[in-house]
Amino acid sequence: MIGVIWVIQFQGVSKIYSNGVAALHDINIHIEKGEFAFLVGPSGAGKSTFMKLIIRKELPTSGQVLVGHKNLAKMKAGEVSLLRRNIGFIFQDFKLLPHKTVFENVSFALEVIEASKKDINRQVPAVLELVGLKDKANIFPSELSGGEQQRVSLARAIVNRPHLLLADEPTGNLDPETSWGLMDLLLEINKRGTTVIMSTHNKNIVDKLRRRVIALDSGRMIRDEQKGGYGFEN
Amino acid sequence: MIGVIWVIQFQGVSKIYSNGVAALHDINIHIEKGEFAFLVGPSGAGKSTFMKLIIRKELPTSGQVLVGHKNLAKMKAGEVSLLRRNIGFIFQDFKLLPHKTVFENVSFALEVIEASKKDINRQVPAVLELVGLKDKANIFPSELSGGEQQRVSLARAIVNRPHLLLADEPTGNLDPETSWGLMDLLLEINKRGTTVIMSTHNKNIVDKLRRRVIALDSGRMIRDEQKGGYGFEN
Amino acid sequence: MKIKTFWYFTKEASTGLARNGLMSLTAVITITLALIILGSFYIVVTNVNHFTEMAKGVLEIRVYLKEDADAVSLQNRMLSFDGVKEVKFVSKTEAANWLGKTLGIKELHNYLAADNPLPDMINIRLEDNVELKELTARLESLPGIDEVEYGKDFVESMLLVIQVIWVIGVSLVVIVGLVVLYIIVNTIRLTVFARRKEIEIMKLVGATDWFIRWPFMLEGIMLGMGGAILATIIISKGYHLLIAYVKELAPFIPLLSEHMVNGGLFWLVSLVGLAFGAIGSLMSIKKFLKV
Amino acid sequence: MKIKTFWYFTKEASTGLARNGLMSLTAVITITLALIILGSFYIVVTNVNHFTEMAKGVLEIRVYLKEDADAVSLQNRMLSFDGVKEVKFVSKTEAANWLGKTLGIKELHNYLAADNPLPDMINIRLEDNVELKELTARLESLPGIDEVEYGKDFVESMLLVIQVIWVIGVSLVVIVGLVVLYIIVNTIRLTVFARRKEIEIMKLVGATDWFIRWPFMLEGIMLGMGGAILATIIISKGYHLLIAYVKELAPFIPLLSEHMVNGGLFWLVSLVGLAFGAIGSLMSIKKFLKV
Ligand SMILES: Nc1ncnc2c1ncn2[C@@H]1O[C@H](COP(=O)(O)OP(=O)(O)OP(=O)(O)O)[C@@H](O)[C@H]1O
Ligand SMILES: Nc1ncnc2c1ncn2[C@@H]1O[C@H](COP(=O)(O)OP(=O)(O)OP(=O)(O)O)[C@@H](O)[C@H]1O
Ligand SMILES: [Mg+2]
Ligand SMILES: [Mg+2]
Repeated sequence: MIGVIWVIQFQGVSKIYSNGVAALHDINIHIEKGEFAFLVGPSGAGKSTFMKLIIRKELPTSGQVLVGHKNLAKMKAGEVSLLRRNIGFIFQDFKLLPHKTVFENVSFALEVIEASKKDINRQVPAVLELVGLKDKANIFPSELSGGEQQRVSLARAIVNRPHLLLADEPTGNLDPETSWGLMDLLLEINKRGTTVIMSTHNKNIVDKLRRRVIALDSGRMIRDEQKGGYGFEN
Repeated sequence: MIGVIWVIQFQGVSKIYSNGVAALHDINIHIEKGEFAFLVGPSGAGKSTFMKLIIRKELPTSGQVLVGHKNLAKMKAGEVSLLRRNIGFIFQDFKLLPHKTVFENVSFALEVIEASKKDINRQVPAVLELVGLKDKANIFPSELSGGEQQRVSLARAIVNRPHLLLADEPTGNLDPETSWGLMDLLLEINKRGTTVIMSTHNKNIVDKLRRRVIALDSGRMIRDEQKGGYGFEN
Repeated sequence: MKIKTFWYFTKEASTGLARNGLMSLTAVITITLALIILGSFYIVVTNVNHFTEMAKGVLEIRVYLKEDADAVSLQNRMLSFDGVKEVKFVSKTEAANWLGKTLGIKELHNYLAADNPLPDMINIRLEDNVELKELTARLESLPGIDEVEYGKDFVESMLLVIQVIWVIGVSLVVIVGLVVLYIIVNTIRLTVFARRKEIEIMKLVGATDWFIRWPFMLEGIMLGMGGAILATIIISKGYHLLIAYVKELAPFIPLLSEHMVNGGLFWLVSLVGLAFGAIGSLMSIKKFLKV
Repeated sequence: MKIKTFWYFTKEASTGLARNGLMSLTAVITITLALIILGSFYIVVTNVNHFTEMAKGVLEIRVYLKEDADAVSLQNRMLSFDGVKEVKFVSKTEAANWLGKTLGIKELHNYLAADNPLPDMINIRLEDNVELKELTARLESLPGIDEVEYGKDFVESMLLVIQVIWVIGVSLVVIVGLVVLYIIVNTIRLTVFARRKEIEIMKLVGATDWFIRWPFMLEGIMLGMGGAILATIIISKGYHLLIAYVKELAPFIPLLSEHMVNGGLFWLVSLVGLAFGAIGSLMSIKKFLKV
């Protein structure tokens, strides 16, 4: 995976879930390595589906999703694991392991790449410090507030310095101040070369940062603007 | 429960969780029937804990929480169920039943009060329409987007016309437009006499609506203002 | 509880089972298997007990009479003794015939026919709960008795063996019963574990304990009943095959007939399945209701 | 796999068990109980087989000799026949003594002592796999043989009974083995069910299938091993008590001694527990790895 150019391409991608819901329709898009893109759109527009296609949690019904010029649908199980290890994902519903402590949840992303104990003991506390959860390292996710869980999810996503960071509504449970702290972090990571795609409903943030904005509505891409705003005003 | 005056009183309430985390410290507050109050504060300030004390999911470590002048700590199991039936709760993590459809999740709040089939078949579709999920009545929560799940949680909370509505971060996964739709709904419900307490990080909403604002920080109440703003500027 | 609510519970229970399909299936299979073990044990033990009952019927005491004894009145008195089930008079001629034939030695047979040295005797079949020493003493005190003979060692051993087999058999059924019951309860407990979050949510929405318990209990009962039905079918089919097999190969082995077994089997298996399905649910749910 | 990773898996497995404490406990108890059933069956069946083996040793054919027969050479020839285990010469005097004593009738005893009508005979003990008809024919064709006698019905029935019991016993152990195995697999499957979300999350974070499988498999092995150890301890203690009970009450019942049973028991129970702990995990996890 190292050395792969992290270009993301959607070519005529549609996704119809098995219950018949059409979540995405004919999406064509190209996201370069090192870009920072906001994904906006009303509830149910298909933002999470878009992201799930990139880590191959879902497969497109038609069309192709390519990461580093590789068609995800044709990847073998081993390649998929390798792909995912290089993607940091902040899930909308956090997806923390309930029987692991905060520390273990974050270190898990390093365990899977068989990192050394030394690396783990250096990197995990550092990243927990960064998200302001150093004190909570040894408690379980069920003992955290919503925003704290979201920050653990962030910590896990960035701890192994991924090439691509997918953040699905990462500020949904955070107060404005903490949200801005998180944005600074994402911008910093982006500056170091990581591609960042972030879905969000946070108008203030999108409007202020003026980055690339991809807008979805009912599964269709209705806007793709460099230095865009949140839009959807009425 | 009918006829009870839905006054909420916190008298010197502190909450220390079993892992030693102090979530609330010496909270004194009085919320009248029919009020509309915002609960604001940074991540981990104790907002969810505050609400969990009101439905008696948690008990205070010291002090008393009174609902309708009744001390919750002294309630019997049956009374607690009765209390909860009269409180609508939008949980921060939704707490939908995974093996029930959207319809069943909402109707469950009516089943527990042994409402008639007729009532159920009238009220549930009506409320699903209200939150814009009429088409999704027969699918399971795992097949919904984050915002859709949040709206199911809302539908369940209001379907049985509760005396008290607790909304924990109810717009966290919603786009601004949908959020405002939800706010209109809450205001409307409040107008009909239901007490509403809503925790939120949404500065825009708080600042625009100018209602009572209770601000928490690290478990302490730092502000209680009629017609307040979000605050926490820096 | 309103009728409507009861129907709601039943519907809840069945959709609960259906929507946790794979888990319900796993649980039903486990319960079925556990009940098959219980049922098989029951069949084995009832057969062994039946067999030993029959073996008891073979036990007997032989009483040799003096030449001048009054066989008829002796038989009547013996019948009145505790532990005597049946008496049968065997004349010396009958005894000689039997002996000659049984031993199969022509010379002996001829000799016995010519000049019979054997005495008359009375054969006594014993009750199960016989007190051998006491009975022997009473028999010996009767007039006209020459000797009381009963292969002491053999009869006494036999009675002991029967008793030991009975105790072991009953203990085994009880132990296996408890084990099976615990397996059922544990299986259901694991299915409830997997759904503990749901119980918490239900409580938070204002459901009373009983409102939650009922559907889970009905689910437990349905799982138990499903297991019981499957187990009964499989065991009785299996026993049917066994009987056919034994009848062809060794027809003299006295297996109990199917209809003598199926009744008890059905009740045992159904009650255990049903009761412990319900109890398993109730027990497991308790812990999670404290929300 | 790095050593470090292997240790990580082991640590993962044990913390996994500990943090799902109640569930692990429930599973271990179920597995223990299932293995206790298997072990008890094994003990019962090995004892019954041992018993029937002994019963076979009792089977014999009696060969009555003519007056002028050469007993010694006959015995040697008989020993060379298939199915003959042992031969024993019984002179007519010995036979008369035995008969008189056994029947316990003084008159007969006196008569036999004075003028013995019985022939000499040779008793033959049989091998297990004897072909009775063939052997009888060969014996009858020998010179100096008067008659071959073997309680045809009894011996043949006996052999059949032994065969039937063996077949039933082995089938039972196999069936109960399969049942127990399935119960173990199902129990572990239920514990995996309860954690299927975790498997999904692990995959999404980039864990390979094997990285997830190993700790779960080790958990399965630990659960199986825990069950096996507990079951072995409980069964051997139980058998110890049973032997003591039987020895006191009915010492002539020939139970196998503990050390003759414990070895096989230990291996059977441990292997089944371990193997199916692991297999159960692997099978159950498969479905949830497809993320
Ligand atoms: N697993 C699924 N099975 C079936 N339908 C699904 C599934 N996940 C999402 N959907 C449907 O697909 C559509 C798009 O969902 P998606 O989660 O991508 O929306 P979203 O843009 O992330 O919305 P939100 O802002 O509310 O999170 C929705 O209509 C949703 O109901
Ligand atoms: N079940 C629990 N056990 C132990 N500690 C808990 C538990 N729930 C919350 N806490 C701790 O209590 C504090 C307050 O949590 P709470 O959930 O009330 O915060 P919050 O204001 O709702 O935050 P957020 O905006 O992030 O949702 C936090 O430090 C949290 O870690
Ligand atoms: Mg989404
Ligand atoms: Mg909260």
